[in-house]
Amino acid sequence: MDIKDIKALYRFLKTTDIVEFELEDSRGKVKMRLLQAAEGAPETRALPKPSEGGKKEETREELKSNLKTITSPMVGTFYRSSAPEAESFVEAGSEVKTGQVVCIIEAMKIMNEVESEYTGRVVAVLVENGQPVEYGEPLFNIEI
Amino acid sequence: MDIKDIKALYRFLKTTDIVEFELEDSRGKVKMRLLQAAEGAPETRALPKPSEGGKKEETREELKSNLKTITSPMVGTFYRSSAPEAESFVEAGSEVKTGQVVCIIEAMKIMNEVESEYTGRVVAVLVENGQPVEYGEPLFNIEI
Amino acid sequence: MFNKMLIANRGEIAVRVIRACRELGIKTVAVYSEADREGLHVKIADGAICIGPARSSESYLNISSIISSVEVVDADAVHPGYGFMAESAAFAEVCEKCGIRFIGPASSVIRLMGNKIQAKKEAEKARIPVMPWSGCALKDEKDAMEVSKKIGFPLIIKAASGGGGRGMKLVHTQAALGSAFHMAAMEALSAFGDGEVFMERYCERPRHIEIQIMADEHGNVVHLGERECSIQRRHQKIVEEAPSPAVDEKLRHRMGEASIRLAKAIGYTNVGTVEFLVDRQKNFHFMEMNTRVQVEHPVTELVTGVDVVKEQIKIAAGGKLPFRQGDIAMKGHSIECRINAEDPVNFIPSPGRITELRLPGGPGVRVDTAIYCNYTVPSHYDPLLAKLIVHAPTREAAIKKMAGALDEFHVGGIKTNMPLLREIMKDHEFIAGNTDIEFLSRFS
Amino acid sequence: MFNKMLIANRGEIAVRVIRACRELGIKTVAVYSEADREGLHVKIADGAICIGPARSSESYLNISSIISSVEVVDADAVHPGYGFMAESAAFAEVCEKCGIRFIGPASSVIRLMGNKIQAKKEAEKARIPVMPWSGCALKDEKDAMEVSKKIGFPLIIKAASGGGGRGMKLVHTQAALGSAFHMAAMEALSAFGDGEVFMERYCERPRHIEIQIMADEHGNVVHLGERECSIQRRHQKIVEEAPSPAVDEKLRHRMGEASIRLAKAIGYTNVGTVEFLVDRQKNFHFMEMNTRVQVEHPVTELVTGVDVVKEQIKIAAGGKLPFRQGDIAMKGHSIECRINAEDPVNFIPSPGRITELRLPGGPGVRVDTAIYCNYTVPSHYDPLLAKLIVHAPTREAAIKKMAGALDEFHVGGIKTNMPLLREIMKDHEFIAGNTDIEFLSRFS
Repeated sequence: MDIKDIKALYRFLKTTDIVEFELEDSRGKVKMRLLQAAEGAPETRALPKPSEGGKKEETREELKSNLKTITSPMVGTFYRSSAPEAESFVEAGSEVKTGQVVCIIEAMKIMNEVESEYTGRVVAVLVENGQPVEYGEPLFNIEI
Repeated sequence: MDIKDIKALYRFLKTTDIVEFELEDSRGKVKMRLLQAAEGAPETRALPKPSEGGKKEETREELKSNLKTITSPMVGTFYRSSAPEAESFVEAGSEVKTGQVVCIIEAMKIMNEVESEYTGRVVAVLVENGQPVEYGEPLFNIEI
Repeated sequence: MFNKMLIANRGEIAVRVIRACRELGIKTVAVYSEADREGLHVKIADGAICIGPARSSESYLNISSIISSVEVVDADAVHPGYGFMAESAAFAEVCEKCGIRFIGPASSVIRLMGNKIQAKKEAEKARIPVMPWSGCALKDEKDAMEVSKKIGFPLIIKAASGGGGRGMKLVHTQAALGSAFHMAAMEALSAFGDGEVFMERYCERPRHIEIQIMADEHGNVVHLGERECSIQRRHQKIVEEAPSPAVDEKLRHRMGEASIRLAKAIGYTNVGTVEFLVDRQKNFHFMEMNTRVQVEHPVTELVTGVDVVKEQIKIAAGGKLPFRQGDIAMKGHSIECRINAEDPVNFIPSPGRITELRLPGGPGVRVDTAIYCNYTVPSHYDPLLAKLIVHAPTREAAIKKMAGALDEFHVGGIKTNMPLLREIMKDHEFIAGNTDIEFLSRFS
Repeated sequence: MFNKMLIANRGEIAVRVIRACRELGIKTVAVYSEADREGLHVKIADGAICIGPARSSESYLNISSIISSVEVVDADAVHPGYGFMAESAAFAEVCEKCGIRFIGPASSVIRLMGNKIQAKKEAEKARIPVMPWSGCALKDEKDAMEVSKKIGFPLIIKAASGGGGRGMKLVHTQAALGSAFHMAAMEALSAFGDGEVFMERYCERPRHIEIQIMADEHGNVVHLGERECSIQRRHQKIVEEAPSPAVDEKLRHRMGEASIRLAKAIGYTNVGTVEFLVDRQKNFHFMEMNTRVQVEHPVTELVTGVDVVKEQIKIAAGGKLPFRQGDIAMKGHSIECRINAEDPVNFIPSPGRITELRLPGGPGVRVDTAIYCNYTVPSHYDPLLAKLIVHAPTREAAIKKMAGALDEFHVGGIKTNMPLLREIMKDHEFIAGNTDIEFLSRFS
């Protein structure tokens, strides 16, 4: 285990809330205690940061492996239902199945249905009806 | 695991907020507890480097605490003796005492005697007779 | 004037357009792919919108995504920069239909000039010299043989829908003609979706000299003099200058007048560039017209004092040109070097993180760039890192200034072509102004 | 022309001089203190020599060290920049005696203009308006009382050997005069080693406007128009522009002629600046003459097209001015902002490591700086990080360009005065051109 490995390990730890760590493997054993857990934005975070101009937020909940996010596949306007007076496709709490339509993104006058990639329960609707969304913008959190 | 590895490790730790650290591998086992975490802890912080343009080198030997360096107190021309035909003040191997003249730096037509700050043995004369030197340039290594 | 402009591009040209808009009081929205989240254009625009993944075809070349972005952010105009959508007649046409002002000429004019056969015909109609050519698309191998007798060798086969040097075949003998014809047609079809090719006499070791024109929507057309762009590698320019050491006032006037004739003949509006090959006897021959702002526009800006991008936007907003031909003079000399993230010897791209950066500065030095220290150059797009442009009273002084600025310019972490550029600035032939489009292939 | 120049300075002006030398084909040697090992001037010069520890008095102000460096590296000329040795008659005199060309006027002229009493007398002799004043040094408190009756209140007491605003006392009433006189004399003695003070009528809310002159060693003297430098904090300029919104062609001519008269009267050679206070009735009054290149010289360069530093070196090498007064015209408008490492509110210096840096660029934007990403700004020297200079066709366009460039300019890791500069660019009074030397103290 050389200094490079240790640095990489430290960088990883700083993306987490781990304050004590021990590892033992074929190469040896390492143990560290950190003064502080990572705050929202640790300096050495390797994940892409959201741009200053963009709206996309890192969803911390992604860290929990059973929480998934449905993101917008295109730029457009987000609609929760097929028509103004119609019911929403899903609400917080709804159960969804893979392939089920969860919303519509209007782009260039065309209504594009967005299907869930997961089977599970909607825990949050992240965008309000009628709001513009950019590519990759989180729309729903799904607990699987 | 030699002192170089340990130094590198310590330098790295001082850029982090790690306060306790233990490592055990094929080379052995090391354990450190630090009194203070680094402020701000910038992982990429670099130690001051010698400039590309300057001639001064970090003298590794300084690390050995019994090896000292006499540096030039001014910009000028380095002379090992008081006159072209005269004997050098010191040679490699000479014993010197604090206050003993070891060379002359000529600046603005004035001959400035440089005295040893140490009592010890000259182990190296680092500049050739008649060469220009800059402020702080190492002139002699002295073993005390 | 426009209220909000969507900048449908990335890198230094997006930054350049944002700067022009800001000075004109136009709000800006940058678009970016997922690979460009940290792009400087995203940081300095008033707003930004992610339009797709890293692949250009799904982001910067995605018409639906861009038009949708314009609608979502409620922009009234879109600037295509150069590359990507800049010469897409289809994109310009969608903009026209959606009531979005595309900053460029009419889609019909883009389409006309995009077809190199049509463009040559228009040039001939406007009495502009062209190299002897087939006059239309080659029907088949037999047709090619017939035409070659009239034109003579060496000749070159080009794609009607090509441009920028792609899909060209140089033919030295009749024996090689047949297979060259078939290969060219096949390549054209696969590269541009259009197998039409034509043939023209090959001009040996010409200079590449182009004329910047500006045409408003009120019938005024002015040229801003020439740019010398002969220093190219595989048809990619790397050093450009204005004026050209080969062009005197008389030749400038003739080439300028020819360019204006063409622009007027095709109803051109906005900024555009007419590219010529100039042979060693200083005869000029129409090559093609670029219906957009050029990478190398800054050299024209520095010698004429005209802000090409600002004028381009003002023209699109219906403004009249604020100058006449007589007001335009070239003052001093300007040189641009394109600094690319690539190995200076084998030209292999070198994307990655910029760990150190020192930009040159001082009097007469301009840097157009979207890089900064700790920025990671993505591998998905062209390797242009920065345009270094200098202006000095004479060509000799400009070369010295460029050499010094290149020496100061320091990029750590990735490779750049600066060692090559520094060599060019010291080259005797370059210093003497003896360049042609084969200069770089002779360069050791 | 010189063979090798020692640059007896640091920071952006050292970089500026190195660039000028490089274009003139002069080899350069940078000097640096131990705190400046990583200085950009050290990196870009042909050679570099360490001259002492961080303290200026032992390095950049150490005459022996600098002269010795010139001898050791075998330079034939030394450029003092501004500050440090630039107005040291003693240093210039040593250079003269050692046969080293000091880039500046004769030591006798530096000494003459360094004494503000002598300078005022010379100005009066050259028929240049001065504020009513004591005419010579004040002998004692009684003398001060007598003179004050003639001059009237408010008045100001200044040190003969002062300059740059240090050691001045503003006096509003006769009652306050006695103690003000003694304090001024004491301060002058401790700050400049010379207790001589004089008195002059205080000009209320004047503009600070200065004339750039150039004088060769063949008797030719030309002025390059004015610079408006009213935006100051404690006599430190932070925004400068050319031309001044308060100066028309007629006033420029009168101030220029007056400056040339003074230069000729004292046998001035090299570049220099004559500083005036201009009151609200547009009367101008001689203040002092700076016998060196100014920090703000770039605004003059951008509007006149003259490279002030190159011309300065050419003059020192015995060259004739390559232009006459009639060749000089001010074209467009230029503004400079001094970007300092300091808190924008309380002005406390903010040295330290620059962790992020994005410089502005594009057309009409010039950056003169010695900083770069990961550079550590030492705490030992003045806080100037960069000069941001813009050039545009009109003052309005220049302000817009500066506002945009300031928005783009990003320095991470230390504080800068950019928030203040950005506010100034938005200020209605500034935009209207209504500035005077109290502008910034009124600024909230």
